[in-house]
Amino acid sequence: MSWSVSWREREWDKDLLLEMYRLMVRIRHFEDEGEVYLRRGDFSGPYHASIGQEAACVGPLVSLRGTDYVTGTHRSHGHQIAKGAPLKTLAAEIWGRRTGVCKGKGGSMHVADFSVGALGASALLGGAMGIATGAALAQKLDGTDGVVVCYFGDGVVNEGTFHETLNWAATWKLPVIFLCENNQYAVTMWYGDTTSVDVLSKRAVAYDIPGRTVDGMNALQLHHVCEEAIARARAGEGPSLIEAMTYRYKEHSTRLVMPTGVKKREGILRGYRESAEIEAWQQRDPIIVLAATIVGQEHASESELDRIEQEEIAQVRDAWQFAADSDWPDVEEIWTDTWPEPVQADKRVELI
Amino acid sequence: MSWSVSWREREWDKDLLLEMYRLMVRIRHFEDEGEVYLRRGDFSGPYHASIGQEAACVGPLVSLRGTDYVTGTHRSHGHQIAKGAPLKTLAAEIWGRRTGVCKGKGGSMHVADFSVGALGASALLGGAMGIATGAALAQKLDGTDGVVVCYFGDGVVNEGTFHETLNWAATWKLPVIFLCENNQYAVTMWYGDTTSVDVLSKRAVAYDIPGRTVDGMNALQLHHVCEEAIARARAGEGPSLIEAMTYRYKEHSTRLVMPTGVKKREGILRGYRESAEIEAWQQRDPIIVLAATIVGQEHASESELDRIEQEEIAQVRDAWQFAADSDWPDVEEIWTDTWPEPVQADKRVELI
Amino acid sequence: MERTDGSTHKVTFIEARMEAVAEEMRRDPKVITWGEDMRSGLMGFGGASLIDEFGAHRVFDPPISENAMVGVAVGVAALGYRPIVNLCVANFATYAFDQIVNQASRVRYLFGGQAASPLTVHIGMNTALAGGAHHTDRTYPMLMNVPGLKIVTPTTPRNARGLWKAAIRDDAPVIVYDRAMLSARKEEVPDDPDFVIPIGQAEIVREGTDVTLVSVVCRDETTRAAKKLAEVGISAEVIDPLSLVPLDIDTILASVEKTGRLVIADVANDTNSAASHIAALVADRGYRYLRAPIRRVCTPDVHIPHSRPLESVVFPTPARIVREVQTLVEASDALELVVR
Amino acid sequence: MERTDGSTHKVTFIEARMEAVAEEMRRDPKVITWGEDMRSGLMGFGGASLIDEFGAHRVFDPPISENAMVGVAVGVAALGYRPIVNLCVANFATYAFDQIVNQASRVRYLFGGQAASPLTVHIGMNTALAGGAHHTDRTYPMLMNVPGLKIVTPTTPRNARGLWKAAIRDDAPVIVYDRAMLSARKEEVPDDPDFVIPIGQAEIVREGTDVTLVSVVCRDETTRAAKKLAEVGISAEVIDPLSLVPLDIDTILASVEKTGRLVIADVANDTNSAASHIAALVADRGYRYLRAPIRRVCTPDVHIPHSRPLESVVFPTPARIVREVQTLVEASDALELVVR
Ligand SMILES: Cc1ncc(C[n+]2csc(CCOP(=O)(O)OP(=O)(O)O)c2C)c(N)n1
Ligand SMILES: Cc1ncc(C[n+]2csc(CCOP(=O)(O)OP(=O)(O)O)c2C)c(N)n1
Ligand SMILES: [Mg+2]
Ligand SMILES: [Mg+2]
Repeated sequence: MSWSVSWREREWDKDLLLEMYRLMVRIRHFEDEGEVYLRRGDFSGPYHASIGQEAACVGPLVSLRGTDYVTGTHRSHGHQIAKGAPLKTLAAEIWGRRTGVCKGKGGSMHVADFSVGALGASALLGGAMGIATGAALAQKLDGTDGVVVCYFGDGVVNEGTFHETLNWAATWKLPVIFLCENNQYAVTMWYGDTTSVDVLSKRAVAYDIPGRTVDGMNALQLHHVCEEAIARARAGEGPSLIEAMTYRYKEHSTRLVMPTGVKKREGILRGYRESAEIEAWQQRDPIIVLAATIVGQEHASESELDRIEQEEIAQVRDAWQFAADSDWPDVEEIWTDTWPEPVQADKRVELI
Repeated sequence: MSWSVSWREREWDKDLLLEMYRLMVRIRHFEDEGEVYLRRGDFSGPYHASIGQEAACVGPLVSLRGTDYVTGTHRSHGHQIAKGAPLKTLAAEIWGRRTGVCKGKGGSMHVADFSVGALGASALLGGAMGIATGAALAQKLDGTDGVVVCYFGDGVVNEGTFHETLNWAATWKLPVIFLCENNQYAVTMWYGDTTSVDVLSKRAVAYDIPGRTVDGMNALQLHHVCEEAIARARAGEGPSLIEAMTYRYKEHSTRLVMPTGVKKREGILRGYRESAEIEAWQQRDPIIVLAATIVGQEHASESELDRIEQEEIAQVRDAWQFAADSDWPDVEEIWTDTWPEPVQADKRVELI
Repeated sequence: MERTDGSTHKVTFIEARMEAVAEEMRRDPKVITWGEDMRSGLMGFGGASLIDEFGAHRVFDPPISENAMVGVAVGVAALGYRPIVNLCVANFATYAFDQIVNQASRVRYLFGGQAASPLTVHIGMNTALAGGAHHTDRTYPMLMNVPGLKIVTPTTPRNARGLWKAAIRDDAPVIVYDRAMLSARKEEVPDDPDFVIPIGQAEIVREGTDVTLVSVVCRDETTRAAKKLAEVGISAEVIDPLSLVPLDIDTILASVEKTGRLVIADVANDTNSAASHIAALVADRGYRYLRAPIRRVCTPDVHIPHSRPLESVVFPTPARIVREVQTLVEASDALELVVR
Repeated sequence: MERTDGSTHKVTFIEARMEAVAEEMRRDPKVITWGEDMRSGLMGFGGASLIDEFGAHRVFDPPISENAMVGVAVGVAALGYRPIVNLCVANFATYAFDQIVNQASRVRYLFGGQAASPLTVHIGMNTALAGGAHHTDRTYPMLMNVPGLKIVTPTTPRNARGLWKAAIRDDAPVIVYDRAMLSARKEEVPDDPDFVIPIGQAEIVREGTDVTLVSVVCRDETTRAAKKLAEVGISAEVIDPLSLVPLDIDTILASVEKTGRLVIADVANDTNSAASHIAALVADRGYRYLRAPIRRVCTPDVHIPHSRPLESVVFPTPARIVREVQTLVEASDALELVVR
């Protein structure tokens, strides 16, 4: 794929930059605020934060249309937000409230908001890649120029489903952007230890599609590259594979505590990464990097950015407060949605 | 992978050439002779002949040691023979006789002869690729320099298992030669219609291993290329992917009758290949090509080759006659080998 | 549901399937289909003529990637299509169990009803092929344990027609399991394009009074057994559930209430067969009707041999069913004599 | 089998598993193991210390490719190794059903006994995680239908120790299904390195006379229910099968002969649960012992909700088991009064 202008030379639109900034701070604060409730024990379940990966969430999705789609992973709060999902029903879903966008049935690992084109996350690795490919097939059959962004982690590239769906989308030139968030680790496993290529986007060659590895801490670079991939897809030229090099600051999931340092043992656990590594990545924090560009290129002042951040903090607080104030679902909800028809009264068992 | 001398310039050893020739005519006659009994209704089951693909069977396997392994596919009579399997127990197995190498339990699609290192065929696509990779892991753990040749068809390259096992073998540098017999079709589907690359060996790039596409009708070229891949594997340098371009002369399985010509309809069936295509490939018959080289380079005379062929015809006849003369297994055999312990008498049901 | 004129035509089992698919594609432009060798028509979907009529965008050969075949179906179904996926043979279908179990069956629930999942998956079963253990699985009991799936098992051209239409029209993911050996069986089927057999409705194939014989995907064997039993004076009521999920247990219970005895023939392996679950339901809700133990005639828990003489006796046969019923009836009659 | 001195030590469920694996690796150099996050020790296999003791060639993190994790195990096992594969969570394991069903279970048969298949596969189950339907499967009923596999279900540190050793030493592919919520449970276990619980042997957890309570992977719930029942004067005999394949049906039958009543609690989904098959076996071979219908207390046929208040009631609870038993005993007592 030959990307025309470099992202550095490009004339960036102020509104776009501010929108990216807004979405990225929204994600960061959303994740942080939710953790507070989680740690307090207000709600249960695994919670995988996108902190550190905000650019990878926003860069590809910020310019999508409402009629485009995204599919996600177990770490998908950020994808939802970047695709424009309302925060209240998202927070309520993670909490497991009746007001959740999935009625509290899915939770953190299965967020979906069809109203904004978010077709759902899979808590099983690569589980939504077939869905993304099918959604792209639907776009093609419908004759639209809609696209699908399919997120997955570095932990997915050795699953059979990665191969099957990339081949399918490539062979039929379906409009999918396969977006690998390479945050270096699958839980505690470094991708280099389990994967036969050093650069994941090399695998695009196996499907005869464009592949590109980009700095996933730099929203602008990523956005720029994705825009061309999206344009290709809209034009019927088929899928691309984009690898965003990024990093998760926190542990795999919020409540997990691992030793830091690859030789460090604590009980039965052994560390898998050094604190120096974490710090090095944090030096390149995607929000700070973007803010620096915005301010440096005089698109906006620091105080303007501050204002945006304050607005987002307020929004995020409201959202989690909404979740806190909502009720749990009726037990009745156990009996609906497994089949198109609710389980009939005489087929139910008394549960409580 | 840089193959040093070309196969054309190489000084071929006469014994090797004659051994290849012998094994190739053995395969061809074995397949033909078996078909006679099958068509007469003497035995049942699918029967997938390697006729036209003899070079792809023999080229990679002829120089393997007894301590090397091979894994196969639904079309594996030829692999067995090329690995040195005795013909009688093979024929008896295909027939379903008690004297079969698998006691008649496996049949044509599951031939295996552990005594010669043939670890078994899978009638499910790519089903033995994990086994091949595991066998290679065993070689590595045992510290031997043994290798495994893993056969599969062009119909397998889009299965998840292809991806998972190639990545695994590549990451750990396991001694496997992944040998794709690209006979152009998976039953009636041309590989180009379902596969995103035009040259299958390109997929090697995705695993950072050598990949090479060779003329699979030319036993010498294939042998030459495989020898280097095998040497690499023995030296601990890991797997290779080799695509042998070949052709099956007959229908997918012996009793299938398809219209010839891609526009031809007969009942509910439509043809998928032209007779001109079949004829063009037959022009390059692997046995004729090899014989021409042997005679042309004066390694042996036509009459010597004739003598070999006659010997093989006799052997093959004996083998099938042995199968014909053998008994069916006892019904008792239903109760053994599913578990390590035979099903106990009180757990059996009366079947007849 | 049938047309009032009740007109019929004669087709084979495989033609009944092909007609049903073609008619539903005609009726609903959202119905699309893929599977191996669709284009050449080899796999009994009438692919070649479907392409001629509906175009290559609605009928195609996918890459050979069973798991993605189902995954892509879930995605396209979420956006309003009604895909039919032919997975051909039960063993190939295990390659797709991830997407069947984890996605197809549960996206509706996971996303609180936002996603529909109206796909139909065809899984064929070979039981007389001498193909060996890689082509002879009968895995419907495995999928019966997965909530969210419906499972139907056509056994004649007529019910194939009715169940296929029901499956394609249903909003749940429906798995259609059938036996390849039925392909050439012929029967009159209703002309009515809206002839639908509701999913979850069993058929009483033959009425009887002495024993209830439930036949899970072995209707012919069971019917033949019932005829033999009639000759020795045992009147067997034969029930074909047609749907395994949801299961019409009421029809079975009503029959057992009448006969007092239950034998279930099932072509699946014995442990955790559909027969097991039917037995469990009757041992619970039909306990008071029972005058005898519940017997199951299944394939034993062994792999299927290639060798024909072995393969031909490993699946349930009419003889085995007859023997089981006879022993049961005689033993329980004797017992009742003693008790009375 | 236990050492005569009968000495014991106290460990958690997870430690019992780790010890058993380590001891078997010490005993047999052919035992090797892999699974996600083995090196960091996260997944409860004690990987970090195993690597220290046995080296990185016998204990490793594989590529995340579940189907290949099992496929490679089948290959290495065919050449004399005894691999243990940790598939971690039941839902991940469906990714590997192809290789479990098609290869691991049947290479021995297919090749007429030439191939051994001595692998052990660990499949964990989450039932209190609020993880939603992608992390809460309980799929042992599906694999029970597959001939050639053995399936064990440890429920305490002691039986985990004994069953893990049995599994690793067995020449069949053995699937070990356990529940993650047991991890921290503590108990005295025998020191004896040869303490093995034979596969196919049930345990009578508590003796009783009024009802047999079989507990499939929900021993705690069942035991608590039995205690509650004792308070209201119902004496329940609790049986933990420990192995589902082969199943020790004789122990269950002997109990039902004594009690006349059977209730089976099973954490799997109701349709085609292990409970179904146990009920079917008793409805056949134990029919004459029964004084009441056979009841099953399972997870209903629905997907598992994320929301905690819903998740916490969807799996079998002691309260549900108590209620079921009480109703059954009272109803059948009443019935007997009428009959007598
Ligand atoms: C099929 C499957 N196998 C294993 C897991 C367990 N698991 C959950 S998250 C995870 C790591 C995923 O890594 P990656 O894809 O890089 O995503 P990240 O967590 O880094 O965002 C694993 C192995 C799973 N959820 N599904
Ligand atoms: C998992 C699986 N899917 C589908 C099939 C059906 N099938 C049997 S052979 C075959 C074609 C295989 O083509 P290829 O791999 O090119 O081998 P060839 O027959 O050409 O030698 C197919 C699709 C199968 N056996 N296993
Ligand atoms: Mg990662
Ligand atoms: Mg081919």
